[in-house]
Amino acid sequence: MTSTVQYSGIDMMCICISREIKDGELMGQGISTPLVGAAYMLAKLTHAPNSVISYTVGNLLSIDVFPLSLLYYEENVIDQCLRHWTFTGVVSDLVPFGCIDVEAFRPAQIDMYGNTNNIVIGDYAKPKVRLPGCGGICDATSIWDRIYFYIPDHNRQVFVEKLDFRSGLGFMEGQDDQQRQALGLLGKGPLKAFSNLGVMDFDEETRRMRLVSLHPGVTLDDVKSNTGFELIIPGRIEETVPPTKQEIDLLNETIDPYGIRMLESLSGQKRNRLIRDIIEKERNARRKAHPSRHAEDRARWLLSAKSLLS
Amino acid sequence: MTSTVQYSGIDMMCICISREIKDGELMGQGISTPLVGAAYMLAKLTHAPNSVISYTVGNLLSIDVFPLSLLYYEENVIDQCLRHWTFTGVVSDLVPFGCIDVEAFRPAQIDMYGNTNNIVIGDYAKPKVRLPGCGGICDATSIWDRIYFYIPDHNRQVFVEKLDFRSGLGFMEGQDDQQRQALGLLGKGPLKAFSNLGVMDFDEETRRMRLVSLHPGVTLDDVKSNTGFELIIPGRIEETVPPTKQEIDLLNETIDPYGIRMLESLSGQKRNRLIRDIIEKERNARRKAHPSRHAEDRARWLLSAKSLLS
Amino acid sequence: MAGKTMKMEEAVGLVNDGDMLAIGGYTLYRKPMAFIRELIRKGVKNLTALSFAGSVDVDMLIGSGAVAAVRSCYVGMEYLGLAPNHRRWVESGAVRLIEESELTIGVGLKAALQRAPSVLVKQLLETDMLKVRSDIRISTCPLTSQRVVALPAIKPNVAVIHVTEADPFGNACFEGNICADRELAMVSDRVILTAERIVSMGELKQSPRPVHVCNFEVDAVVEAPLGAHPTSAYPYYTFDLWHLFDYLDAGKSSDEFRRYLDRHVFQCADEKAYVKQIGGTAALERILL
Amino acid sequence: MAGKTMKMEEAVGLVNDGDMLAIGGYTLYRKPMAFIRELIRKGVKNLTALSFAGSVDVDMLIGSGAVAAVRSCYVGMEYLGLAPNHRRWVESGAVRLIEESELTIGVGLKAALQRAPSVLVKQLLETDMLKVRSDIRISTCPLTSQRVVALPAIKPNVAVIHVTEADPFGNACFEGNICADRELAMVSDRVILTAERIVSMGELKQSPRPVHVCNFEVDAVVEAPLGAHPTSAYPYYTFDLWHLFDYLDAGKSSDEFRRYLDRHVFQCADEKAYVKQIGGTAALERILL
Repeated sequence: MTSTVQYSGIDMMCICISREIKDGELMGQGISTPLVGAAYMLAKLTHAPNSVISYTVGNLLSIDVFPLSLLYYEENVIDQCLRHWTFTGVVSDLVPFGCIDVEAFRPAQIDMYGNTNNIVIGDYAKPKVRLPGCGGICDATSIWDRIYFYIPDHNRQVFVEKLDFRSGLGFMEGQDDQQRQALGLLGKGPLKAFSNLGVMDFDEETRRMRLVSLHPGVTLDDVKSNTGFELIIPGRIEETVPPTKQEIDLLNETIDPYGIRMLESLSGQKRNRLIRDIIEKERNARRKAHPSRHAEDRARWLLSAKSLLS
Repeated sequence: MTSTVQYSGIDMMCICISREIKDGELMGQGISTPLVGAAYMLAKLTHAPNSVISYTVGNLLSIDVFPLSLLYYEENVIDQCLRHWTFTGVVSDLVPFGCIDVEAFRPAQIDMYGNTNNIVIGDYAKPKVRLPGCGGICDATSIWDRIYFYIPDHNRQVFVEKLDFRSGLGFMEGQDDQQRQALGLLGKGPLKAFSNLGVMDFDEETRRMRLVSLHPGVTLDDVKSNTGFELIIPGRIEETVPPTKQEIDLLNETIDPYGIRMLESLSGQKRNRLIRDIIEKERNARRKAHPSRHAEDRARWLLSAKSLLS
Repeated sequence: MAGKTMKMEEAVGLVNDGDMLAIGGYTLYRKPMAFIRELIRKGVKNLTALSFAGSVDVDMLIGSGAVAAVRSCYVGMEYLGLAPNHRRWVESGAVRLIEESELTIGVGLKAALQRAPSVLVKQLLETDMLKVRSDIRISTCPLTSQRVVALPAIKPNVAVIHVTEADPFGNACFEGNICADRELAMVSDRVILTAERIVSMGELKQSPRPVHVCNFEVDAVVEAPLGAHPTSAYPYYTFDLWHLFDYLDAGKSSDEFRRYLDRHVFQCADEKAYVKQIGGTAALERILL
Repeated sequence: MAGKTMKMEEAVGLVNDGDMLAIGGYTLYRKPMAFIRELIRKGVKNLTALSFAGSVDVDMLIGSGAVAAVRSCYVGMEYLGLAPNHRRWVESGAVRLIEESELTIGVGLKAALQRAPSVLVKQLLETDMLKVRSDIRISTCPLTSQRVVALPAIKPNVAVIHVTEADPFGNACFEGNICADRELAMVSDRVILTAERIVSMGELKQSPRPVHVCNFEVDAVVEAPLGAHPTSAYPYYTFDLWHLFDYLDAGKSSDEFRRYLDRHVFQCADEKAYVKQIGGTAALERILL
């Protein structure tokens, strides 16, 4: 008897990231990256029970597993917090020192050397699209040794020949470790990129992006035709180890029953419909009794708010 | 009917410092300076009810009044804490910025320009006495605008012609504001020095120390003969406004019933006898029921400690 | 009450045209939105909006024409997508962006607290960030001769921070997303707190939440229940995604956004009217925690 | 237990001759004294003792001959007076003092965390501190040309921190005097925790005290009830002034201090024997909170 495991490209990426986390490590999660949060919890529930995560939301460290949520994420992370921090403390002490062992960033553009852009599409002075900004990507990529990327939609708009702006440091134009040191760089450069099509790393000599494995069902041509630069294709291409039933069950049942990680691959009306659907479900589930250490406090606040506002 | 107010030189200094604190200000307290803590609480109970203090012990901010204690000071300040901090945070964020409005330091040596020494007596390389160190005095004196000193024993060993080491910045050799700025200094230099004999400030022209007032009962000659450099003596010398009955009662009854502030003027066997006397009294007072939020916690710890150690 | 308490319309008087205005909170969390709405009513101009990470706060200020420059490392609506006014005004060149990273803001504020004019870091080397920030320079460490980047200290003129509880003197607590708010309160020339509740000092000290801002840092305390709407105020309410969808729809064009501002800001005399406009406290059941 | 728990004699193995050893706590508060006694038993040499503010911790290490240099801005016994061994060994030149201020340690550790080789400050100018620290230099701000002082980053080889509760994995809590311990745990190559109690991760999370150190920072966790004696461990016990008077008496001469070490360190096989030597748990009633 065999059981078929159903999974998406998002699941495959999430699982790839999860497998990179070693036990006892500290993972970082940036703004609005539920896939990374899910990857952490999956690692925690499988091979890395002592790992810790630094959540941007809440500015805190956590060691717990709780389902992803849109409406109640802030509440969940704060209520489950292991250790409080401030955002200034995280970005000036914790992040620079490289206490964070693993982080996976999502670039808007990436080139063959793993340099990335989250600033603008088009000319900086007159951009076609102004993106939100680089957050901490430029900080981390110049000094860390374990940088990963994930790209939910592997296409030529993301995998580009030339970046419109280099806000994240990869291997520049292919400089080696010695040249990096001479430039004063502390980090060793990025390790891997995971997309919905496959896994890429960087060739030790040229520092150019190299295909490592194709996800099950993806062809070499799918990757080549969707990459805007020449990818190094090794003689032997593996198939990415597919998700196990345990991994998928954990994602679907324990970690992300609402499918919030899927937002990483959607935009526009599709994304909005999914969000509206999820928040209605979450709200309805919440209407049932919700035990909370804040109950008294909230009652006092609500009374005051209502009296002041009506 | 008149009532005589009994007070010590320590009390007079404490009250002088207290009177400098304006309402709503933040005061800093360094290591082992109960007189400064008492001055804060006195200001709080009289003219500055909204002032705040940064205690080195506990690394925290406090707005409460509780009696000085030797054995239970740490517990008192932590249990009454308004806002927690870390010592690194205090010294790298709070102190440099000058959030702290008032601080009174106790120098081992001070010269006519208000430069101070808390490092060594004698030659630095081969000192006669190695002192504990400068703590934060050299940090604060170069950038703050409101520096006070207190000297419990006004004598020629403290008020010296030449410092053995300049660990706290005063007016150097009398440089004016413009010269200070040219040197890159941010602070304006110290304001006043309080001793058991009188109050001194610094002449606006020469920046040399100047007598302002003599404490009641002290003669000009007492001060002159106990100062190792030439003090500027103005034409008119005030008498320091003596302590009021309210101030002394607050110190003796509410703020420091055990007389811990007196330790600032004692050394050797006298100091040790007073300490031994106080801690026995404190311990006996504590034997009575002591309500605490830590009771359960402590019981658990004690059980564990006893079982592991016996 | 007394102390430093004042009405919202007085408190916005602490913000002047041309100020660097630091906005507390983080993306969709604990943003001082009631204050921002009042600032728009007042018609302040040429602000430099400093937001560690901005969303509807920065975006609404931009869309009202109050902002000359944005100083941030992220302005966006999290998983809801791009911030529409921010995008439109920056793309057209009408708003200048001072490109920051998490580090450049974090250590820039810390440097200002240390009263250091600059701070040396190893980050940002070989990125284009240096090309668009002429005030950041490559330099040499005076002790080790290492190649470093010198970042400027950041000192805002005025900061506005939304807190859960404040006492009338300016002591205030909140929990969870502390963001850069402790530093902003310390370092800014003027500091305004808007608070879900104003409580006595005694009640504040009994709060389960830590005190992060103290009276000596604060110039004004304004009572503003639901003052973070449509962003969140843990542990009382979460962000109002339903309202944010409407906001994003309105943001699609300048005309449409003007109508949003008319409806939610200009035609509301105050926050009581704003809450009535969005359906009253009853309609907010969906965001209560 | 398992995890990273080990016995005291194993944990001191993480300290090597010549290390820069950072000692947590502050003057008479939460000093890892049990660890220091075991370090003396082991006979480690040539340490650079980094203590934000030191007292009996640094003094005892010096008096045992383990220390080549002290890196601190204060070593003293608070209102009990000077630290006797520190005074004697520094005055004779047998121990070198690396003169620090609160700021130079605080921002030096922060700079190491930021991986910056140095940090520019406005403090210390025109003081003699610059004359006795050749590794601190006057420099020029690369952005403003202001006169500044460049301080070196500080990165200890090993840190030892006494906590109230730790779980076997290295998560730990304490309260009040946080000192520099959060930074020391992050920045040091090796980190040892000694703990009043080792508890489960679940119990730790329920603790009323905040977690300040996390497992990924920690190499060893050692159970050490009363391990801060004669310094304090809030909220369990205060410092033992009665014992400290004896210590200071013994510190008056090298011979006398040798006898103190014999009695309290060398002749005690372990901490159980030490506690017995000082009168057993019953005699400690005077310090219990």
